[in-house]
Parts: sequence; structure tokens; C-alpha cells
Amino acid sequence: MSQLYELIPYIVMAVSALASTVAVYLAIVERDLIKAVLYSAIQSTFYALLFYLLMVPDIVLVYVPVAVGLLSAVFIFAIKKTEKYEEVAGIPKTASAIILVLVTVFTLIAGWLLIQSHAITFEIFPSADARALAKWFLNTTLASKEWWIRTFSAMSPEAVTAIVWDYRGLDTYFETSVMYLAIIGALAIARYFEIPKKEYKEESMGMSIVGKTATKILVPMIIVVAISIGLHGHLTPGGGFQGGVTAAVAVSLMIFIFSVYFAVRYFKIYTAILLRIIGLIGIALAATIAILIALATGYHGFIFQNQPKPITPLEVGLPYEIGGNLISGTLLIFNASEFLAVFMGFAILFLLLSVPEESIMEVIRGEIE
Amino acid sequence: MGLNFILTIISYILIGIGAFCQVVAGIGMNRFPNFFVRLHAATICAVGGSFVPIIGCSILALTLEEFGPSRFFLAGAGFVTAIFILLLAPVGSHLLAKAAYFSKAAVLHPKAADLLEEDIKKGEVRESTV
Amino acid sequence: MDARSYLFAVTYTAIFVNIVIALYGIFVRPHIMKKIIALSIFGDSTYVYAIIIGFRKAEPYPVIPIMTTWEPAPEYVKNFVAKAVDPLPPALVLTAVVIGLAVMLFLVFLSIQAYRVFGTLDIRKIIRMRG
Amino acid sequence: MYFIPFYLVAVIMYVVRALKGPTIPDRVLAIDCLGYVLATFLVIFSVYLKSPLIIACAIVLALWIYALDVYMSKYLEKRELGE
Repeated sequence: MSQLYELIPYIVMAVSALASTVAVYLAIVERDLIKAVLYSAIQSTFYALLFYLLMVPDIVLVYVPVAVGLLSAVFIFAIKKTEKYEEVAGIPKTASAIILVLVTVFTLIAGWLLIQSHAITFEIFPSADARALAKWFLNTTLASKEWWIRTFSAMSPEAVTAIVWDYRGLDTYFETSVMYLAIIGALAIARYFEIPKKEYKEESMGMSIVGKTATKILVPMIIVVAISIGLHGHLTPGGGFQGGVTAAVAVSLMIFIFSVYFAVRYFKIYTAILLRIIGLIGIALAATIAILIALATGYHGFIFQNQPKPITPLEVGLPYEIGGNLISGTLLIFNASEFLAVFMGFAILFLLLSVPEESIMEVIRGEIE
Repeated sequence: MGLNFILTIISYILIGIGAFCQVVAGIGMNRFPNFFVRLHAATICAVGGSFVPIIGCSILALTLEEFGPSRFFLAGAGFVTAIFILLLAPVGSHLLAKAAYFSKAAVLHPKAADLLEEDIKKGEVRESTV
Repeated sequence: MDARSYLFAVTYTAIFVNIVIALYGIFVRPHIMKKIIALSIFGDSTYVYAIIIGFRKAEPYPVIPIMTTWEPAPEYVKNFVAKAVDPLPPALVLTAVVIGLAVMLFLVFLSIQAYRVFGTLDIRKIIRMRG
Repeated sequence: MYFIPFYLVAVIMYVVRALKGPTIPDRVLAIDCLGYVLATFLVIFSVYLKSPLIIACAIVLALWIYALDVYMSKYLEKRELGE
């Protein structure tokens, strides 16, 4: 019996995976798009549980706001602005069967290759032995405080944030720029949208008074939770990405509960773009500050350098703690900048998504004539 | 023995109450006939089934000295979660019920009386003030 | 194989089926919004696989790759390395999720614009209009 | 933690309602309950699996299930979403 209770995490994992499969099947075959969004929300919730049981809290913290909080809002906006139903008559049967077979074969090959990537043993269950690289990351993420041992360390107890912003910082830098390119693309499509200049009226706009009162209490709490997740990224699960998407949901809640005219009082689009750029500049500065100091003093330095390296005679690098509080060198600056940038990027896109369709159609008609 | 023992017993009782409420709410969710009755089951799930056991887990965490200082993190975050649920679940249910009632998305099939409809017909209540 | 492996195989297969269904949705269903929903499901399933690569066997259960103390003793570090899951896949997936959301938003902006121009989001009707 | 199977049974019952539910509000309500029971799960598991730091996820899950409620009820009210 006690053996059965040790299996509980794995049982829950299997149950949630099966339930998500049912939800995915219904989401794909459903004609009503709103129902499809709801099924996909069920699937997201179960994936969150799955990520949790696979012991990656960072992913849960970023995945739940994205998949449940933001993506469903985006889909609901899009469905409201476009069509509600999908036309399914006339999908060719044989062609889709062939595609299904092809997809299955392709995915079988990919899945087989993936099982091979469990590397050390050829079993489905991962082995007890971790990869050498993983062991190295785990060993060095918070090492002793003498600087010659600190050389390869990020001085952060949080291995994931250490990898994101220190060990593989350059990767993250370019991934972040991919994100900004996507946001800039969306901004370019929406370049002529303008939020109409209307006054926010308490009684005729937004949802009921109960929701408004609760959200008035809630929004500051969300912002506080988000800042806490974002700035403690080097100590507890979290980081700039997680905090940013968490705070972005506050904006979408404000748009839905009050109205966009209420939200633009606090988030003006051009201010948001300015703050986003400040965040990006913060990342760039924190990445190059060590090499700039080194150039000024005539010693060696590196891009994305965090702790002092043996090749640098002086301790070029940011301190790992201030007044006894661990700040892990540049990680705190990176997290704060990324928080600002992600938050403001998604806030802009949500404000633009909520522009009423009539005012946009007027502009489009004007351009055609 | 002592304080830890008492707190452990209390927390297990709270988690047990939560399990009971969850099962009851699950049965209600499946057996009740329409949306407005199912709201009742949802309330049991949110307050009895989530708020109470999370408080219980937080209390249990306070007694576990093997966790070291991070047990206070666990307990504090647990209390914050519980308060969020207590604050948000009724508001969410209210918003949903109002929207479902006025958009007529949920069918009110076994219906004894609809006092709100009568009040609106009489003009005593307006939709925007509900 | 013990019971744990069987249960894990169930998880693995279920996510695998999810990927197949989502790819089918991307290729076959005609509506652009449905394609975007299927794309997001496909992305999420691949994230789960990426995370599964980093999972490991530990007694009684693996721990998160985050230390709970700021001044670890050598025995603590040894125990931590023996039990913690691989921190590299989460670090890669983390950025992928946020980028995925930005790309998804971009696609949604594009498809709303397409609806404004074409008046429909059914891909077959749009193709007929162009040809 | 001998109570976990009861919670698992409740999860399955909510999933049944969420997949079956005849109308959209039914489904949203079931997803709502699902979110709260999963948040409870996260808290219980963080004690059960002896990983105290992992609890931060529970706050987020409890918050965003509410967000889903808000979105769907605004959609059902059949008005412009931004107003």
C-alpha cells in the first residue's frame, strides 16, 4: 500500500496527460471556435500540472499566465472580431487520411529519436544519472565565495535563471530580440490604429460593480506579485520573463473589467514603447558593462561576464551580494530590465487589440478612397 | 508532542474536510440539472475544497522543521493563495452567472420561479445595477 | 520495467498522440484561427517533451534545480546534484514560451487584418479569391 | 497524504463536466473548479514531494483561472470587448 502511495505523482502525471489528450482531440474537431478555446484552456491547465510534476516551477510560472491568462484572451479577441464558426463541409477525406498517416509516421520517428536521447539507457523512463553538462551546471551554480572558485559560478541558487542570463546569456539575448521582432511586426500591422478619445464612464462601461471593486483590490496585488516574482528571480522560481507575463495579465484584466479608456489612463502607448526601449537598453548595458569597465581600465573582460574571471587581474565584475543580500551580480539587472520590457511589450499589444473595430474600419475605408 | 502535534492534527483535519468537499462538489457538478444550481457546487469547491485545505497545508508546513527557513516561504505563499481564492472565486462566479443570465446562454430548464425576471419587468431593477 | 515506467510510458504516449492530433489540425482544418490554436497546442506538447528529456530517476522523487540555502555545505551540494532535474531544458523552454506568445500575437494580428481585407478566414475561400 | 486520491476523483468529475457540459457557462464553471482543485493539488504536492519553493506556482494558477472567468463572461455579454 505504501508502495502505491509512492507512485501517486506518476499516476497523477498519467491521468493529466490522458485528460489533456481528450481535450486536445475535442479542441481540434470542434466547430465552435469559442468551445475550442475552452478545450485548449483545459489542456493548458493539465500541462501546467504536468510541468509541475516534472519539477520545473519556472516553466509553470511562465506557462500558466501565457496559456491560460493571455493566449485565451487573444483568441477571444480575435474570434469576437472575426468569425465564430468554422466551415467544415468539403474537407477532402482521402487527402486528410493520407496527411494523418504521414504525420503519424513522422511523429513516430521523432518520438523514437527522442527516446534515444535519454542517452545513457534505452528505456522509456529517464535514468538516474544526469548528463555531465547538467551536473556541471548544478555543481557550479552557487559555489564558494572565494573569488578563484567563483570563476565559473553564477552565484545564484536558482540554476535556471543562472543558465538563462549567465551561462547561456547570448542565446537569451538573441531569443529576446526574436520576441521584439514579433512585437514590432504586430506594431507595424497596427500602425494606423488609434484608441478613440472617449471619456471613461463609470456607470455605462465595463462589467458589474462587484467585479470592478474586486479588480481594484486585485490589480495592485498582481503587480506586487509580479514584481516579487521578477526581482527574486535569482533566489526563488521566477525571473524577468515570468514576472513580465504575470504583470501583463493585469493590463488585460483592466481592459476587460473596466474598459480600454480606463486602461489608457495608466498605460499610454508611446510611454509603454519608451519603457520597453529602456528595458532593452538595460539588458544591453548589463551585458556589456564588464567589458566596458575592462576597456576603460586596460584589463580583460567578456560580454555577459558576471563574476570575475582568472584572466582578469582585477575583480572586474559586479558584486554578488550587497549588505549580505545575495544579488548574483548582473542577474538582478537583467531580470529587472526583462520584466519591464516583456510587461510593456505585451501591454502595448493588448491595448492595440482592444481598439474598437468600427474606428479601424473607418481608417481602412478612408485609405481605400 | 506539544504545539507541533496539535497543529499537525488540525492541518490533517482541514485537509480531510477539503477532500470531502471536493468529492461532494464533484458529485454535485455532475448531478445538478442546470448551470445556476451548479454554481452552488462551484462555491463548495472553491471555499470548502480549496481554501480550507490550502490553509491546512500551510499550517502543516509550519510544523515541518526538516524544510528549514523555506517552510515560512511555503506557509506564506500558501496563505496568499488561499486569500486570493477566497477573494476571487465568488467574484468570478458572480460575473459568470450575471453574463449567463442576461445573455441567455444557460438554459434555465427545471424552473420554479424567476424573481429577477419579474422585477425587471416591473421596472424595479435595471440590468446595469445587478 | 516497474510500475513507474508503465505510468511514464502512458504519459509519453498521450503527449505523442497530442502532437499527432495537433499536426493533423494544422494541416487539414481550413479555418485560420483553428490552425493557430492547433499550432499553440503543438508547441506546448513539444515543450513537454523537451522537459521530459531533463527528468531523472531519484529516490523518492527528484527535486527542483533550485537550492534552498544561500551558503551550501559540500554535502548539501552533493545531495542536490544527485537529485535535482536537468536545469538546461527549462532554461531553453522558458524563452520559447514567451517568444511563442509574441509570435502567436503577431499571427493573430495578421489574421484579423486578413479578415478585414478578405471578409473571411476560411483558407479555401481566400485561395479562390486570389486565384 | 492519504487524501490525494479523493482530490484526483474530483478532478476527473470536473473534467467530465467540462467536456460534456451542454452550454458554454457550464464548461467555464467546470474549468474554474478544475483550476481551484489543481491549485490545491500544487500546494499539497509541494508538501508531499518536499520541495517548498515550488509553491509559487499555486498563486499564479489561482489568479489566472479568475482571468478566464472574466474573459468568458465579457464575451457572453455580447458587447465590444474593449468597452
